[in-house]
Amino acid sequence: MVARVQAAPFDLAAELAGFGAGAGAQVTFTGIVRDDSGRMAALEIEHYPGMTEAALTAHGLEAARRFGLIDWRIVHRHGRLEVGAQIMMVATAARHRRAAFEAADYLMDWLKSRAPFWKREIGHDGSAHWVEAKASDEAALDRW
Amino acid sequence: MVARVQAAPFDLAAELAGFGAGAGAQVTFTGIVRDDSGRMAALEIEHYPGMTEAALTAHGLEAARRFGLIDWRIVHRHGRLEVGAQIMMVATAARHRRAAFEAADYLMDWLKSRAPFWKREIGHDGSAHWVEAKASDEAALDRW
Amino acid sequence: MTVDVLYFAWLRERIGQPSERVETEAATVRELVAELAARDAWHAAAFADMTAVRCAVDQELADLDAPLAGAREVAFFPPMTGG
Amino acid sequence: MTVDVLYFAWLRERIGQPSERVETEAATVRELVAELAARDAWHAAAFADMTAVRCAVDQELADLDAPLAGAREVAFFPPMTGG
Repeated sequence: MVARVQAAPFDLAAELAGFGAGAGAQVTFTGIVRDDSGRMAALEIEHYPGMTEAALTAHGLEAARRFGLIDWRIVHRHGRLEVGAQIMMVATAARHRRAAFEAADYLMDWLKSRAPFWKREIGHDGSAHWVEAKASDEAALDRW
Repeated sequence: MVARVQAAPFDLAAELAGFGAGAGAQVTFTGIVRDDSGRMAALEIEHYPGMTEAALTAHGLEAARRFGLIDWRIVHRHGRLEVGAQIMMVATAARHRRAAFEAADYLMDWLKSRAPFWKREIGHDGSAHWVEAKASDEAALDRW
Repeated sequence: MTVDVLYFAWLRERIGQPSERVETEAATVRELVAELAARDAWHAAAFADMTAVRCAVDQELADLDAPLAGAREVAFFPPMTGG
Repeated sequence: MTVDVLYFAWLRERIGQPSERVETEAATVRELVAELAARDAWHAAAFADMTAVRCAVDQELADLDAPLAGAREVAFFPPMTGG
């Protein structure tokens, strides 16, 4: 039942130590900086200090109620992240696999379109442009 | 692109070292021995040596084609596993989160009803009984 | 009333500052936006297309018709792209 | 022809052995099951309810009407419960 925003990398194994005791199913999602264009050097992630952790915590708790989670964890990084670096992780633990999968999927859909983070792509040539929100990310949340 | 069946525990972090280079999304599922009745001491898992790894590999490859995975990994244990121990893991890596989630979910539905493993519950009192397949596990595969 | 107005991502860049303290009698977010947009060309540019702007009142997501009564902090930013 | 027949989980326990080598002219899995069930009470008990039995021919899942021609290994087991 932990949400954190940090500049430092996270260690998935350390995050899962002692996570979800009593659960039968654990699901993790890890997002990684991907270079689709071949021109990107890094992402820069801005967030809304004060709002971010509170919003992540409130939403984790809501997902826990909704899907009957035994445990959950959200870690999201900010600042400059090179291609190949971890951006964020979500972990969910439940008695059964369906709840663990659905809760992780739901938390990701929520994070993509409702959590106060903004990404900027930094090119090898020093260029920078803000990543636009995808209509598909907004629409994904309507599934729930 | 690895499927393994083993008696020894696995280390999720070690399994993910170097996993899925170039992916934007990684999903893991870990199954854990859960005691619902309060009377269970352990699970004993039997498998079909020879068939098991071949079937897991064939199915991992099929999921990779179907969901466009960059990488996947399946590790399933056999033998006696105490309550709280890991039973198995699936990891998937794809460019986008939807494919990684769906492939992991699909592989789990398949493992639950089509992979040649059988579980026996061992009680604290030494009793043993085979876990019956659930109609819901068979039905889950029909979603795909 | 006095409200701290925060800007993120390209709104921050367009307006040229991360936050400002404003005196306003605006009753809703929409009225506050109208006042801010009238300040100068940079504010006008930031708020030119409100379909591309999202808002939070006291750190809760809110829409343009949300009331401002009692609000201490209003934030404007583009659609979020986390995860 | 000669076929190795394998049993798993409670089929193995009921029949009392993990495998046996059989000589058979059965054309399908179903015919092989009929021959095996006629052997003794243990085999009969194992194959009493075929809705609870699954089968693999040469390590591929197969149904009761699958042909046996050329098969070297036939396995019988309850519905699988992995994962």
